[in-house]
Amino acid sequence: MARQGRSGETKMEGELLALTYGAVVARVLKDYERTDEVNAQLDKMGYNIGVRIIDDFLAKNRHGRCKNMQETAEAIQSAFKQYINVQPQVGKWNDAQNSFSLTLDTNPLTSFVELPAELSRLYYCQLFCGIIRGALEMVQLETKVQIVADNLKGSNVTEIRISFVKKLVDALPVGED
Amino acid sequence: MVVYNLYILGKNGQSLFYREWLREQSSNLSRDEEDKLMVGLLFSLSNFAKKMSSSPGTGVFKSFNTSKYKLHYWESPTGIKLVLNTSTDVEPCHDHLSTLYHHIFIQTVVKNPLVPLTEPINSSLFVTKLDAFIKQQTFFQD
Amino acid sequence: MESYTLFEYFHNELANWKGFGADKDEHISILEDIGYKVGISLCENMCKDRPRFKEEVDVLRFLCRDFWELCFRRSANSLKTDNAGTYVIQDSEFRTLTALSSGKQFLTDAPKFLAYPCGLLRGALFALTLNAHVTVEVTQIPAAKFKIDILRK
Amino acid sequence: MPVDRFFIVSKSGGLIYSYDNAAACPSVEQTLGFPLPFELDVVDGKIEVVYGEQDGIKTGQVLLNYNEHEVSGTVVRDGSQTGTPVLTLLADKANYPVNLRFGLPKMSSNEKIIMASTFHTVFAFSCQLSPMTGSSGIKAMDCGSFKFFCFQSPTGTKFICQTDTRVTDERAESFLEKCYEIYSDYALKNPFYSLEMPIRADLFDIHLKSSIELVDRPLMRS
Repeated sequence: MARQGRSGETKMEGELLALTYGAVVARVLKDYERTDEVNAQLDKMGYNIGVRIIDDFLAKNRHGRCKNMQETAEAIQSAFKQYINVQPQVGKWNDAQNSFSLTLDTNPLTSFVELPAELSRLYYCQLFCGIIRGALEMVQLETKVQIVADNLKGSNVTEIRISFVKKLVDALPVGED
Repeated sequence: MVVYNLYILGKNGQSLFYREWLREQSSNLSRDEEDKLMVGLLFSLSNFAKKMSSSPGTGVFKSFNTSKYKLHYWESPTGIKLVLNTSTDVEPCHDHLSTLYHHIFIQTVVKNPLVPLTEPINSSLFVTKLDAFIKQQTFFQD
Repeated sequence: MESYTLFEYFHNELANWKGFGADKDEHISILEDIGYKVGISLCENMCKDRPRFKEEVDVLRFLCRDFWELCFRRSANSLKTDNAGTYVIQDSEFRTLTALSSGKQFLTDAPKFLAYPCGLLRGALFALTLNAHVTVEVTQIPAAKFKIDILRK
Repeated sequence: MPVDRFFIVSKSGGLIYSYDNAAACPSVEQTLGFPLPFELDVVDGKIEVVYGEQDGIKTGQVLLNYNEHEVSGTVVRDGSQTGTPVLTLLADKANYPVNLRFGLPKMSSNEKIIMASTFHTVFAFSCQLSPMTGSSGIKAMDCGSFKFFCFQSPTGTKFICQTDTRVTDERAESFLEKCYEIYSDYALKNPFYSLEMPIRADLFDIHLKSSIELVDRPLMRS
């Protein structure tokens, strides 16, 4: 039996993740009536993943906390490349330089997915939003993360908008000065 | 060269872990009280380092020593705090603490969804690996 | 490969997710079912350019090497059979269990981390035209013993 | 000069002497349009950059001037009675462009007093948390860009100095012990000096300064 080459391996691994995710979305859709509830569940799953995978990312890249949104954007860009093998573009900064978009030309999660019309309110990639939000929260950044362009709904890219909300302060346990 | 004890404290000062290899003096406080004291100490020292440095962002508390022990401190970017107390002749061991975090804590705590990140660690695999790691170090003497 | 890392953290979340089913048994059954569906697609994709397997044991060998490699990042340790349709695959360091413990701790939670893999295996076998019953036994984490019973029509 | 700051803390935690020769951090001035590219928040009563470092304006820097007027705490001294809260002014687009100066302010006397008392407490905790019996409090501290040393006399008075990273533990210890001698000669032996009160004696200052210079010299030879 011939061994698959490197790119073949990466592709198949990407499929493992994409197929698993697809099956999970289908299951969650079965369990919840309203699509915004489904979006919330996918976001929560993502959040739980994000608060842990951030440590993996920071450890593997010997990264410290980012000092501004530009560094944060670069780090997220590099994380996408590392974990799903696709490098998004960073752009569309606002005037205050604290909000930007990540644009994915190809989205490995949605390669084989076709969204039926009745699920137009589903944000299929909401998992990514949760992951990013959870990960950033662990380095003391509260952010709002939303999908603003969806390649399953007519756009040819997936665009995720990340906006700074506030810097979280390291809290001491109750009772400390 | 001797290793005395290790504290691991969470992002918000929670007690996550404590282990001692050699301790001759107890603080006469409960585990919880002692951890809170340690958190307060670290918080004060980190603030102190930040305020006293003449260049912004460069003052970072790393270690201190008294006549009898040296306290080494390392904090992950996600706020997990590692404190290792050793004898005073041990060189700064931040590399060891970061290795402990990257290779042991992440692999057995972060990667185990059954262990919450905000409560005392109850993974015996973590303890086994930690113990083995510390005992391997040149500064550990049985 | 890092993309496997994301899958690992995702699987961890699924194993521990409280939203699948009302109790532990339902949770395990749902995870197994998800695994089954994915196993079928994954295996079909893997094998579409390969020649057909000559014998049943070749399918099992493929399962515990190539398929295991893709899904669990290693080959299984051993494959045994009674030559009457029952196979036992042993993996001394099963990937979804290695971070949990090395012994008895969390043993009662182990089924949650094995449900999806069992489903994957059952689905893969189905894709290769074998209907099978897949169960797993763990007495000491992270060693897992999978038992595959090929169902004859 | 490797000794940036020197303090004497009485046994009850009061600051009785302070010497501050820490280099001032160069300040950065910029004219900025709305909205600001970084995040400001009130930290310890001052307006600080908490995130969004750019163009020389660094995290941790404090707002010193607003349109050429001094900022004190969270208000700008613009002639009004209590000063105007700066964050309110910065939130209003109509006030832009603004000229802001950031930097690290010199430590105020009050801050030094608080620092002394905090250190005094921390020193006590470090004894309490010692895993070995008979430990002293903190003798030396590594803070990345500087070091901090403390010598406690048998009577409980603490002699503390902040130095650059080149100073060794031995040199710092001998410096602080010398300071203790100076204190004993020119403060304690001075009939007009009351214990636990701030030291105001020229002879003390002179001897202390020359002692600080001595810490320099061996380093220049190496």
